[in-house]
Formats: sequence, C-alpha cells, structure tokens
Amino acid sequence: MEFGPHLMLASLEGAVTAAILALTAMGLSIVFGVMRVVNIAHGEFFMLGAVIAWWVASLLGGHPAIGFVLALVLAPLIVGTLAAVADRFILQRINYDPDRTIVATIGLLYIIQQTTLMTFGPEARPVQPPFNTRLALPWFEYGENGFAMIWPWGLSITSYKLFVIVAAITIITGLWLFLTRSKAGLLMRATQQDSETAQAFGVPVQRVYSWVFGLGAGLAAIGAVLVVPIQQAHYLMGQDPLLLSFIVVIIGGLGSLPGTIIAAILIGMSDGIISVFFSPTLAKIIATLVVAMVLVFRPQGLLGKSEG
Amino acid sequence: MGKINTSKFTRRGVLKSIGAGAGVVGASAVAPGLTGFAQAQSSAPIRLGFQVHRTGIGAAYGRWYDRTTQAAVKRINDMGGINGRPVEIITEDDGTDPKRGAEVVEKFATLYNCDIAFGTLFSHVVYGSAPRAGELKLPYFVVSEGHHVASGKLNRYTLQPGITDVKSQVQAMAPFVSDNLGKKITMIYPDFAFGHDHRDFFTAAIEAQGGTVVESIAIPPTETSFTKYFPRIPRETEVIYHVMVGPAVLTFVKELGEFFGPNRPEIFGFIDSLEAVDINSPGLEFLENTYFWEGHPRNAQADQTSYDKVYRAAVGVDDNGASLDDPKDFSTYSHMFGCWETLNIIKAGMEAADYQGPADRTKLIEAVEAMSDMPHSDDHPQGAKRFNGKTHQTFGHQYISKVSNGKLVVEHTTSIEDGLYEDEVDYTTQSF
Amino acid sequence: MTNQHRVHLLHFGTIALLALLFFVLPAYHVGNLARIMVLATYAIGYNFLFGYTGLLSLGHALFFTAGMYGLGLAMTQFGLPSAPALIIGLIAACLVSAVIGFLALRTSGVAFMIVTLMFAQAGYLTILYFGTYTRGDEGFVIQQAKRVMFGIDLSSEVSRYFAALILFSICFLTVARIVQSPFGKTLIAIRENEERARMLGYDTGAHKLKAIIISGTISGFAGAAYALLFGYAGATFATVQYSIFPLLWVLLGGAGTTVGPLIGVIFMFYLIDLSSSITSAYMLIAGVALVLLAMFAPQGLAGTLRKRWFKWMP
Amino acid sequence: MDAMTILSTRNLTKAYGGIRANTDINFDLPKGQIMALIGPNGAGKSTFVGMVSGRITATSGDVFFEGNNISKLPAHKRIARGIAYTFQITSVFTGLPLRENIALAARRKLGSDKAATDIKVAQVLDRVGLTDRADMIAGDLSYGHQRILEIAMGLAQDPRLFILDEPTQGLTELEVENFIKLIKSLAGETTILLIEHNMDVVMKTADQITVLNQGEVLAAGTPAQIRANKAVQAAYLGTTDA
Repeated sequence: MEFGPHLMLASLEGAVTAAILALTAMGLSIVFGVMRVVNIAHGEFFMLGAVIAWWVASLLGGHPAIGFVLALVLAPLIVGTLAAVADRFILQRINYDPDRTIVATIGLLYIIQQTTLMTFGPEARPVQPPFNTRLALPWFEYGENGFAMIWPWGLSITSYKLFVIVAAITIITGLWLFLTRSKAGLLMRATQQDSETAQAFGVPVQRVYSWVFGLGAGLAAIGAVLVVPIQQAHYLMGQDPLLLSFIVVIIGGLGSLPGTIIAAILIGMSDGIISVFFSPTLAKIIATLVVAMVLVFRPQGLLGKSEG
Repeated sequence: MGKINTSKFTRRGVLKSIGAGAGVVGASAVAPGLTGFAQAQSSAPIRLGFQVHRTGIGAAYGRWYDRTTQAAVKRINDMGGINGRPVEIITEDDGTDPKRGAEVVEKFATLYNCDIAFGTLFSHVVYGSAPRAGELKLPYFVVSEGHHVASGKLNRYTLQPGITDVKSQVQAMAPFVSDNLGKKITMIYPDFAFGHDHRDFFTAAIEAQGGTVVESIAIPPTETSFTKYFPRIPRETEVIYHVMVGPAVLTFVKELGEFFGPNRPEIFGFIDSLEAVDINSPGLEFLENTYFWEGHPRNAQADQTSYDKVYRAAVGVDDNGASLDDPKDFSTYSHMFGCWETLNIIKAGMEAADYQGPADRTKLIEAVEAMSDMPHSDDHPQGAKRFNGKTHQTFGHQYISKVSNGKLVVEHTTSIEDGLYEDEVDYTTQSF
Repeated sequence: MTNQHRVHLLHFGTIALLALLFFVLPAYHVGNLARIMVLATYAIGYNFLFGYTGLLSLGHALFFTAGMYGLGLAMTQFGLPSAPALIIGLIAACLVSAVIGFLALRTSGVAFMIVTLMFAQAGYLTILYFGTYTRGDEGFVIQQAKRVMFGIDLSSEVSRYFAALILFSICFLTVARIVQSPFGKTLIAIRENEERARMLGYDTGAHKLKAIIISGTISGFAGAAYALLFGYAGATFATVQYSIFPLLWVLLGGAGTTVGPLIGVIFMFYLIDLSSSITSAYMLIAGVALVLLAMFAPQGLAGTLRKRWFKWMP
Repeated sequence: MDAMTILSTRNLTKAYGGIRANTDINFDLPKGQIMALIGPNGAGKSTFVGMVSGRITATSGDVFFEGNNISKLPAHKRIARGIAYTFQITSVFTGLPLRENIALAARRKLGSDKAATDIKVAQVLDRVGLTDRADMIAGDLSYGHQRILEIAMGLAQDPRLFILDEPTQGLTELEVENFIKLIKSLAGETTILLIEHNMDVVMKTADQITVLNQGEVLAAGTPAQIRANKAVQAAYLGTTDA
C-alpha cells in the first residue's frame, strides 16, 4: 500500500485503540486520583465486562443490537457493583495501605480470572456487532490531471469501528459533565483534594470511595463491551488493558483526567502510526521504549505538576 | 549408576527380541516369554501422568486434550487395559507455563510414581519439561506438533509418536498451494518460535516448488488488533498464508476480511487459527471458499471412515466437530487425535516390551523406537502413520479443506511421503 | 544471647536446616526445594531493592532473564563452558540493571513501577524479536551433558540441590550482611525517609543505583542458575508475571526481612502445588489466600513474626 | 567576605513561576555566631535556608560556604561539607529506633567505625537527655521528643553550620527552656542559623538577627538594634493587622 493511505489506515486503527483505552484508563485514573490506590485487578474488571457482554448477547436472540444495548447497560452495572462490594469488604478493611492493596488486588485478579475460566470456559467468545458495514475510504492524490480521488486497495474501516470512536467521545463527555456539574461529582472532587477535610465537612468519604471504585470498574466494563464486537471475550484478555491503562494514567500525570485522555490518544495513535515505519515487533519495542523515555525525562507525566 | 548399566543391557535385549517378534529377553528380572493380557504380574494400575493445559493460554486446547485422553483410556481399559493392568490417568495442570511444566513432570516421576508422562501441547512447555523428564528417566510422550523432538534438541526420553510435526505439515502443504492457489505468497504468523518454524520451513518448501514468499509479517504475540499490519501485504500477493494462535485469532481473521473487502487473494490458513472456534461465528463469513490445513477433518466427510466414526463417538463429538452435549462447543479436532493415538502407541509399546514397572521404562522407549508403520485403524483414526524411531517423530497424512457453506470439505489429502524429510538426529545412539 | 547471636543463629540455622532437609525429605520435596532455593534467591534480590530500599520495581523479570540468557546464549551460541558462561550471565545482569537503574531512577513511586515495567516489556519483546538466536517464547534447552561445572554434573539430584543451596546461601548471607552494614542501614534510611537521608548528607541517588545493581545482579544470578540447574531458558520468564511473582513472594514472606523471601516462596509454591492436586481451581485458592493475607497478615509471615515476637529479626 | 565569614549569599533569588519568594538576598554569617532569621509568615525564611542547604534550587545568585561557591553542589554534598539542617516539619525516620536515627546522622562522617559511632551516639543522647528512650521507635516518641531528636541528628553530624528551621514550634514551655540551654551550650562549638518565631527564644539566644520581609532583607543587627528598628516594627505590626 502507498505510504499516505497506509498512514491513514494506521491512524484510524490507532484512533479506535485510543477510544477504548481512554475509557478504560479513565476508570483507573479516577480510582487512582481519588483514592490513591493501585488497582491491579482493573484489567479483570475489563475482562468481566467483555464476558458479561457475551453472556447477555448469547442469552438473547433476535437482532444483535438488542443484546448489545442491553450489555452496554448491564455489564457496567454488574461489574461496578462487584467492584464496590470488593472495595467495601476488602480494600476499606485494609485502609488502602499501598502494599496491602497490591497484594489484595492481585488476589482479586486471580479470583476473578479463575472463576471466569471455570464458569465461562477458556475459549475466545465473539459478540456480533449491532451493525458492521465495511466502508471503503477515498484518498486524494496529485497526479497528471491535478487532484484526483482514488479508492486505494485495502483502505477501509467499518461502521462499527467509527461508532466506537463516537461512543467513547460521548461517554467521556458525559463523564466530564457528571464530574464537574453534578453533586456526586463535586463530592468526589472534594474527596480527591483532601479526604480528611472532606470528611470533616460531612462528605461520606467511605461511601464515596466505594462509588468511585465501582465507577472506575464500570468504565472499564463499558470499554470492554464496546470492544467485544471487534475483539473477543476471553478470560485472559485483562492483562493488556491493565498495563496500557497504567501507562496512560502515569503518562497523563497522576489524577489528571485531561492528561489521561491526551495520553490515551497519544499512546493509541502512536501504536498505530509507529507500526507504519517498523516491522511489527520492532514497532512494539520502539513504542514501548519511547513511552518509557517520556516518563524518564518527564517523570511527573505530561500534565502532571512538577515538584521543583 | 547400576541402573544405567542394566538399561544398556536390556536395550540390546529388547531390540533383539522385538526383531524376532517375541516377548522380552532381558537382563532384568522379568519372567521371559510371557506376553498378552491375562498373565499380569501385578494388578496395580499403570499410571500415566497427563500434563494438561488447564489454565493459561493453552486452556482451550487442554480441555479437549483432556476429553480425548479420558475417552482413549476408557477404551483401553474396556479392552482389558495394558498387559492385563488397568490404566490410571494422573492429571496435573501446568498452567501452560514451562517452569510449572517441569515441576509437574517431577511430580509425576517422584511423587506419583507414574510410569510415563504424556500429553503436552505447547512447545515452550515441552522445552521446559523435557530436560527434567530426561534427568528423571521418565518417558515423556508429547502431543505438540512442534519440530523440537525431530530437530534433536531434546533427549532420548522424549518422543512424539502420535502427531506429525510442523516441519512435515508445512512441507506437505507447499505443492498444493503452488499448484492450485498461486506462486506469490505473503505469510502472516505470530512472532513466536512456532511462527518462525512456519516461515522457515514453508519458505524453503515453496521455493522448492518454484514459488516465492513475497513478504512475511510476524505479528507480536500481545497484539489484539491487526488491520494496521495488513497494508504490508504486497499488492502482487496471490496467496495469503496465515497461522495464528491464541485468543485473538478471530479478530485477526475478521479484520483480514474487512481489510480486503470483496477483492481478496486466495487464502490458505492453518486451522490452528480456528481450533475450538465455530467456523460460522459472526465475522467469519469471509472465510467461505478459503483453504485450511487440517490435521484431522473437523467435519465428518462424505467418505467418513468407520475409524473416525468410532473415535468421534468415543470422544463425544458430533459431525460438525462440536461437543455432543453442546453444539456451540467446538473441539480442537485437528490436534486432539494425537492424544488418542499416542495412548494407543504407549499401549502397544508397553505390550511389546512386556512393561512391568518403572524399571522397564527404557525397554518401553526401545519398543516404541522399533515401531514404524501404523495402519489406519481404530487405534489411529486420523490416518496411517510412519514412525521414525531415530528421530522419535511420527509422519502422517495431512488434509487440505475448503470452506463451503460453512463446512470444511476435504479437497486434498497428502501422502506420508510428501511430509518426509532427512533425519536431523539419531536418538537411538544416545545412551539412556 | 545477644541479638547479634540470635541473628547468626537464625541465618546459619536456616542454611543448616536446608542442608539437613536433603537427607530427610522424600525425593519429590528435595526436587521442589532445589527450585525453591533458586526462586528464593530471585526473591532475595527483589527484596533487597523493595524490602530494604523501598523501590517497587515491576521489571525484575528483565534482570532474571538477563542472567538466564547471558548464561544460556553463551553456552548454546558460543559453546562456552558453564563457569565462564555464568560469569557472562552475571555481567549481563549487572550491566542491564545499571542502565535501567540509571534511567529509571529519574522517576519515583508509581512512575518508577511503570518505567521498570515498560523496560522489562521491551526486553521481553526483544527476546522474541531475536527469535533466530533465542527461539523466542519456545526457548531452548541446555543439554544435560553441558551442565557440568568444575567436573560436577549439575543435573544430578545431589549436586543440583547443593548447588542451589550454595547459590542461596551466598546471596542470603551477602544480603544479610549488607543490610547490617552502614551501607545497608543507609538504604533502610532511604526507604524510611529519603529526603531526610539526603539532608543527612547521603548521596541517595548513588545509593539507590547501587541497590538496583546489587538487586539486579542477584536476580540475574538466580536466572542463570535456573537455566544451568534445570536446563531451560525461555521468554516466559521475561513476562510481566515473572516480575510480579517476586513482589508477591516478598510481600507474603515479609518485605525487609532476611528470611521473608524464602518463606514467601515456600508458602506460595506449596500453596499452588498442594491445591493443584485437589482442584484445578488452585489459582482461586491462591487468590483467596492473598486477599486473606493482605487483610490479616499485612507484614507478611516473617514480618508478622518480627512484629509480634522476634523484634531482633533482621 | 573575610575568613571569619562561614556563610554568605549574593543576590540569591527564588521565583516560583512569576512569584518571587526571595529577591537578591545578600547575607553574611560570621563564624561562631548564633544568627536568628526572623520575619512574618511568608517572608521567605524557609525558602532562603532551603536554597542554602540545597533542598531548593535557586533561580539565580550564589551561596558561599567557608569561602567556596557551593551554588552548583547538590544538597548531600553541601551537607557533607559541614552544614546540618533540621526540618521545619519534623522529619525523622519514624520506623527506626531513636538510637539508629542518630547513628545514621553520625555514620555519614564516621563511616564504618562502629565504636566511634556508638560513642558519638551516646554523647549526643546524653546531651539532649534522651538516653533512657534510645531504644524506642522514633515514631512512638512524643512530638516534643521527636523535635529534640531532630536536633540531636543535627548535633551528631558535628556541623560547622547548623541550620534550625523553627525548632521550638509546638514545644512545651519546659522544653523550650531546655532548648535555649542547649543552644547556648553550643555557642563557640558551631555556627547556628536559627529560624524562629518565638521572640523570647530569639532574644535569649541570638548574637545577631536578620529580618526578612516579602523575600527581601529588611534589617540586620544585634537584638537591641532590631528591637528598636521602626521598619521591623511596622512589618510585624502590618502583618498582625492583616
């Protein structure tokens, strides 16, 4: 394929990756920002969302859109509730101590993974997209007769992938409004800034924490529901989103939500674009090192505040 | 050290006795001349350690390896066991992890006192476990299709008698691909040793046929989206050769379809990509009229043999290759026959060696090494095999199927000779 | 008995007990214990950085595999005998940890976790990328005949066990000694309050770099020993999972205690080994055990012992 | 600056973004003196000593210690040259025993000489009166004792310049009295730069006083001179009004 169309295709693919990543990482970022805990089980909440989406969709017959929409509602609810319960009965009891939280969430990771394997099986499970039309894309080229529109071989995207991008933008905008305009969002931000003072002013900090933990997990689940019609639900699928979300949250600057979104876009897009220039595995190595070096030379992340 | 001396002694003895088609004449304290089922010296069960991928990335395969193994052992026991003794399977999960694999082999040998270990699929687990099996002098029968055994990298205690290795499979495919599909090939494979084997062996094989590999695209193993790599496929490509493993394969095939749209080159893939997956899953419509290598045809064919029928019923698989209990639960049909056949070979080997206990392990290996042609039968439902005792590797027929109306229909069956290659090792020269 | 005596008794007693167990335990557990001692050495290396210096790395698998591949490739690609190959493994681990330490120490806290994680991930992919030599995920076997050092066949039960014991003892005693030395005490001070340590005039950056190099080299030593004693090197050991394992072992056993790593590895190994005989859901049991430990024994097993009864434990 | 000046700064400036915390501070501290640095909240006192000790990087200007320009040196090297620093907000090793806290401070100079370190620790413990608590975990000490430990850690380093940032904050009256005695006993042994709010302490201990206001030196002189200084009075009164 020519360079231009190749780059465009890779960018579009990168945008889809970025959209899912932004949702998942937002979940982690909120938990991280408000509660200051490292949740190793975040990827498993993502996986659970995908699995529940498959389960809901396979229970229902009829048009695939019915199952999909229902999954979009149910999966985050179930996963969020589960996470809130885990927060209430495990994390609150260990006072969110950093080391203990890591051990406990690794334990949670194993529990969720193994339970899913036993109830759901080891196979990769597909979910039918509500709609999925292949859209060939045009490319403009300057030739002998001036600008001409051509339809390069292979340059295309599907309507569903476009939908994922739009859906992610919508959900993140909604989340933004929720955090900045609603009372619940205000409570969360107050807790984030200073949990002790917030408590003194009558904010039910413990309950806010449970809600935040549930919300974070729910966002991962939404990301997963959106992704299953492209990828498949599988009990080991949680590791990648976990690692990538962590990277995004740190690169974005701890607790900075705009930073998280920018980092998600950067990392999702660079994953696509670097693949244009290097052979696949080498591209992954380079992308990984580039991100590591960004952190080495800007440890506070892109939008984090420097301490000095 | 005494053990080693004895086993050298018996090896010569066994070779002689097998050559004469008689029972065992050995230096060990086994009563000579007694073969058959009834006169067993002990009624204690023969214990086979089954190393299974129950968790980890190989779990989808492991579940079906388990079912096949249970079915094969039930059949063996129903027929009177081995040397008059029942067979007991000791199952341990290796987590599809080479480190745990070695530990499991050790557990079989020293804790459970298993007679042999068997059943491993993923080649990194084989690699991790085989050294331990060799040190513990535990015969280790793998069902992995890797080239590791025949390449000479393992040891005399490791054998692969039940499934053809990847080098042979790939080599047997090349003539069909170049004669029927095209000469300019783009390969897409995981950036794993397994993928590199495909790349190296197929490139060599297709060049021998006058074809060329115009591009090879190695996909990093952690990848979950593939479209961005497809522009690397050169326009001149006549055939796409794909072999992917792991949970992301469905995405891979789907995105390949979305990339090409209506104008696609010929596509030839290894069914490894879609083992345990319904070929009629949403998004796979694109595979209609593409070709697959199959180790063992998943769909019951028009000319289905009675052997396949018996085997299918015993394992509990329907005519589409799915579980009889759940028509949506698809098997790993192209690989799991290896467990069935390997167990039958172990049985035949133990009977030939008049295997009585761990002291006879080397005799068992020699007995298997002495095997050669195995006929298409209930014991070998996938097809006839030719075992090479020197390389510890078996060679069999391969199938090329075309997807027609959502079914895999066999178009071509390769001969055993198509897959033969020169020996790279002679394990029989190694001491035990 | 002074505390110093107690500490010596604990350390030498542990080693003597391990030596004794070889003659007492059945074959299966002897084999396990040989593995456990190698893995515990890895955990000791990890504990030195995490438990004593307070730096949480998620990239130690890189150091482990640097040693493993340093030795493995030297033996298989260049045909070196085991002793020089072991030295190459150690040098490889030392160099890799120096470079990674130099870069990663510009960060701290969670960013340090992520940076080490990403370097390790790049290392894992690099092993795959050079599959021609490393055989990628599949890895390679080091033939039994080559696993000989100073004329001793390291693949036999006895020599393997005692080689593992020697490896373990060297690293165990070295770390025990370092953490009692002024240098080690400064590392503990950095863990407790880095700013204060700096304002006492300690070059905390240099101390942390040294700690990473020591920690990485011990981890690489363990990796090289694993390849040598068990005859296999593979990319699986470079995955994230193998970076998380030592963290778990150390947290379970007790971070910042000398015996914690060994206890943690024994606990985790047998938890999985015993439960996997009963049920295939052993990871579920492991998960529940981890959650319970986090809730009820937050300082790990040895840490809890120290807190409750043996305050002198190093 | 002459040989008798241990510390001096020239045009030392710190800006956070657009806001200047310190502007062109020229400061000289004669050897052996007890110098108090006073000024209203936000006058830039902690920023100033932070730049001297190296905790805070100066935006511009130079720091001289014993005649050498140490502006480019990192904090730990400045400390190693003989500056000791105590934190405004208590900063001890709360997880370690009190004895080990002091030993850590002493050991940097004494190295691996265990006997010398033990002697030094015993001396310091005795001097600050914490011997009977030596084996307690520092985090379990009362706040006052932690402050004293902080000072003890400074003493254990045998500093030539000892910077104390609000050492009496939160101490009881009795503890303040003991502190004053301790500081006076140090006179002649070391040079002391003391940031202090408690005027009683300042007047009883200081040989010289420098007053900072809004990041600039407002006045400098003996306690008597400062007491009489109108500008100082205005600055203090001004802030109390506000």
